[in-house]
Amino acid sequence: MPQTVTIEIRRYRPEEEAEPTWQRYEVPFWREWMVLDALNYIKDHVDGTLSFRWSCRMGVCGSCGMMVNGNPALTCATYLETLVPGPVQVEPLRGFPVIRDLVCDLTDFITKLQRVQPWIVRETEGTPAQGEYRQTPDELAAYRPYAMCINCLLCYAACPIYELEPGFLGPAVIALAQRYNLDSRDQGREARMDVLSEHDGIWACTLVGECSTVCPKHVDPAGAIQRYKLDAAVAWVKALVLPRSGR
Amino acid sequence: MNPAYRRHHPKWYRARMPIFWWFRKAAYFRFIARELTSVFVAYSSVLLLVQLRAVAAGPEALARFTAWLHLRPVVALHVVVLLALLFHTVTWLHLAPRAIVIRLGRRRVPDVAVLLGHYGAWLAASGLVVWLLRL
Amino acid sequence: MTGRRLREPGLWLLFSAGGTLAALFLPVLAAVLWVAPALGWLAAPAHDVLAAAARSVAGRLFLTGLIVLALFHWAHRFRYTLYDGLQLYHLNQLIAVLTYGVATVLSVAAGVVVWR
Amino acid sequence: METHVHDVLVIGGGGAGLRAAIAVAETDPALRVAMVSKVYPMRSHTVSAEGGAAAVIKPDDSLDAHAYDTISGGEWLCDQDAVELFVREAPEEMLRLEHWGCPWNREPDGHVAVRAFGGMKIRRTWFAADKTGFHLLHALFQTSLKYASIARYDEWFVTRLLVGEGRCLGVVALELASGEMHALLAKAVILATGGGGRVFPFTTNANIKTGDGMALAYRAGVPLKDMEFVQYHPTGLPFTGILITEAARSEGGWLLNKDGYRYLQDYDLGRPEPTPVLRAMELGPRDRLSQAFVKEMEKGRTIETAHGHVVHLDVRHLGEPVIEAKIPFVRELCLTYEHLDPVHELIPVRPVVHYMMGGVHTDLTGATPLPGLYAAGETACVSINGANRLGSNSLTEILVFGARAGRAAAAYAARAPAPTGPTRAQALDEERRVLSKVRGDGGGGERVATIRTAMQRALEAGAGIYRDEVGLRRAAEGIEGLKARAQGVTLDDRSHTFNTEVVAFLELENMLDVAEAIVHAALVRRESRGAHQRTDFPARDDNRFLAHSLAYRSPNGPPRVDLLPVTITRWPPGERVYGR
Repeated sequence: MPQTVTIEIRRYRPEEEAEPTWQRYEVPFWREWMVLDALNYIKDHVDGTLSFRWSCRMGVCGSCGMMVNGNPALTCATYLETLVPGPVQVEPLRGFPVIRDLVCDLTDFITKLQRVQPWIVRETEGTPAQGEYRQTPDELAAYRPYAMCINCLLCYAACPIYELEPGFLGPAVIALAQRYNLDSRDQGREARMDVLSEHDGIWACTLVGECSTVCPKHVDPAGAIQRYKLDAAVAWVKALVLPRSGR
Repeated sequence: MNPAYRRHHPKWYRARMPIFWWFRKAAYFRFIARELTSVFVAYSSVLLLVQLRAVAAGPEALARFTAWLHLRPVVALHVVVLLALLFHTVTWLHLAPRAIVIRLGRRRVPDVAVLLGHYGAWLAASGLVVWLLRL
Repeated sequence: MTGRRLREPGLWLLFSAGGTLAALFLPVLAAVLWVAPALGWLAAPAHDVLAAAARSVAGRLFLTGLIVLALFHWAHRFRYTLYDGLQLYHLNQLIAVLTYGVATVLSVAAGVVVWR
Repeated sequence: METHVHDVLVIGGGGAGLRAAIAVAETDPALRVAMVSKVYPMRSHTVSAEGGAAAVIKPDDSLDAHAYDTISGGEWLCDQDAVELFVREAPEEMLRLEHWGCPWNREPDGHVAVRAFGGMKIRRTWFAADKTGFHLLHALFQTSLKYASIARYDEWFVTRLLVGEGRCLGVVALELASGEMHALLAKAVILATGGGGRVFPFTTNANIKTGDGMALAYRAGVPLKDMEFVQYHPTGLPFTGILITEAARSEGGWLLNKDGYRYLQDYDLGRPEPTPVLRAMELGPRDRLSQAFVKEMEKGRTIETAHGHVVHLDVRHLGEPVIEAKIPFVRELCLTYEHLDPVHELIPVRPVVHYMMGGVHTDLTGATPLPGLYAAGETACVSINGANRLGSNSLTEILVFGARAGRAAAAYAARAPAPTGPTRAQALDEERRVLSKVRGDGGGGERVATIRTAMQRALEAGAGIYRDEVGLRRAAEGIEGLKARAQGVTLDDRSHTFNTEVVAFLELENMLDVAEAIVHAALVRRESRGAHQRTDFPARDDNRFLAHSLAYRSPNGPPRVDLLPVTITRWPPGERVYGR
């Protein structure tokens, strides 16, 4: 086992430089360390100017997603040990504008998330006095996998289509829309269809499938999109055959 | 100093996607290869059409077509076509469980079962063709 | 957007149906019609067998479906490959007209050949 | 410097902040409410809560039973009027969250399921597998997106409260992306910034939990209440401090010492039974379990590892189906962070700083003594948690008191006059202070991390699970010295764009204030109660200390600590009995 490991970080300092550059750091190597521990070591002891986001360091807050050796990963859950002898390359998530160093701009995701109405839509809202909306364990299981999304955006960084077509809603947003579509308590499927069935919704996806491969929570956004395409196509045929029924 | 930078209005950086982005990662290359199998699918359709025309024109025309099939470069091409078609089939069948959710009563049929079902269908289709053509 | 919403699901259905038929039938057809006989592994199917199969109503329906849908499968996939793979966004309309156009023309040809 | 005007500001985007913002929006859609958070709301630490949220819903349960468990669990330091109100409003809040889409686990008939939890005599903990906080936060955040009146300032770090005319008039905040300081004016401000577990070296708490709201209030003259009560969770993973939820024990997990012996039976927590017994053994309260660990270590019956002493949590006998259905995240965390599978292996665990019972002093509506300033959630101390919080009460607390603070702030904002007064001068003053730090003026070459580490060591040494006068004095002196040294910090980072180093420095200042309040409140409380154990005063002393401590900041020197009697309604102080 090596004593130290080289970390190469894609730096971008907008006040000083127009293009990102690479910077090398030498850090101690410990078996217990995640990539994030190495970044924190640099920040605390070597170079306080390095900027990156992190918080829970237990793989659930979704802050610390970065490109590690070219692959999107949660740095708090990626062992340095798996990457030695290195050098280990760390870059900001692909596909997003870079604000500074490893920090990228997430505004686009938040805006798109709001567009698909990621909340329970009801014709009439229940009151607490009426008790809970009943939902069987099977009905829960139907949408629960899609509810596991932590918004870490690794799927966006893995998706070449998002990088090519920044208008694309993207994997996580569509998976979250499906999360509500498939929730037995929700009645907002129709309302979400307008946004989802645009070209920049599901149809831009060509099923590269990398979003599902990199998802740390096994959400399978690619599957969500495929399922929605099938549903939308079936609805389209129905509307063609029975033009008067519903929409 | 970055000339494009203005205080309080930082210049954010957007990397440009290279034209040959699909060389960046094995998975992206596999994706493009999968998409390009469609060219071989189209070629097969056209070739099938040509063969049907030969069949309709009579045994001599079909014999000429078959002779062409035996040319070395043509054989090589068709081996490649066959491999591409197989690649198409395998990738296509593996994508199927992603889109199709089958429920039996209250339980969701596991993806493996859906996948095996598709392989079964492939086997049956192939058997059917072989049987119909009396081979 | 309404136009897009009307087109996309239909094109996707053609693409999917074509992809499925191609996946199930094309490898075996390519093997027994073109590759195996040329390599001497199998005898080529006899003319009368092929002619009978191609002339039956079921055979004609199947062949039309397979060829037409496989062509639209190609058109759709190839369109997106050019569009995303080579980043030809400015040629979006042209690519769509060319790919689906070629598929349509060849489909008409297929109809003529199969049903003549 | 830009000024933004709103009616209500919510500082913090976690569970309490989101619930408060929604409450404001629902109370009066005309009110301009804005949420200011140093991270995107879905990154907030609520996301890490695992086990569940308590509320009476089942027919075998009663509000009084929930109240009694809470009050005895808090060793009679809870304000009983607050607890009564809390248990009464809890079910309604939980049902509302259900209507907002939280994916609660269900019974086969479609009703929500409940599980047992530590210190609770009846099963009443609602749960979404063992990611309850995650689901709760995302359900709240996504629901908040539907209210058009909620504006958000994501990744803005509040550095100061604006105070004038005897009331709170807004805040000053640093916009991280641009490095620009802004004044945000409002009639009412709600602090919902969570706790400050990061003042300790070994904690389940996320990096962002630096006691910001507590420090903001403290510096504005608002007292911090019961700060000496710091909860150690008995089961954290060694090295990382990652939480292994109490649900692992409520589903039947055992705590074993190095001999494989269920040692809790030696600490007046009942007899070991093969299946979990409520309010006994592994389902005892967190303070007692963490203290038992220390005693067990002193007897030499724990396991020594490279990362300190541990005991074992054994869930193997539950079997894979139960583990996958009820505590899948425990398995995921063990596999990722310990390279072990709890289905077949023992989980090494040790006590870890988890929660602060204390916080900004508020009344039942979330109002602080400073008019216009409200607080809710872990930042606040209402108080319902007393000397020891019961697991699964905190998620419910953020809903109940987040909503109450939101409604009260909305009502106050509706009648309060628009903010006027000395805000501009204060804001400019604060802008100068922060930006001069970025410029590197007057630094003495100290590094943030050096002082932070020293502070964490001082607190762990002096104010850990067991404390005494000597250790606390030493910690107090240490913190005082570090506060002086912190002024000598020089930043490496002189840029405006997303300067995380200046944020780390400002957080360090906040943590030092919180640490000071913890140590001085602990010095004043010369008794042992709940999570505050003084080896020099091992007994509870209801005559002198059936009272809250209130720490007031002094500009120079240690804080003044006053005592405020506890509100007792129906449950006179008694013995805490577990397992018998």
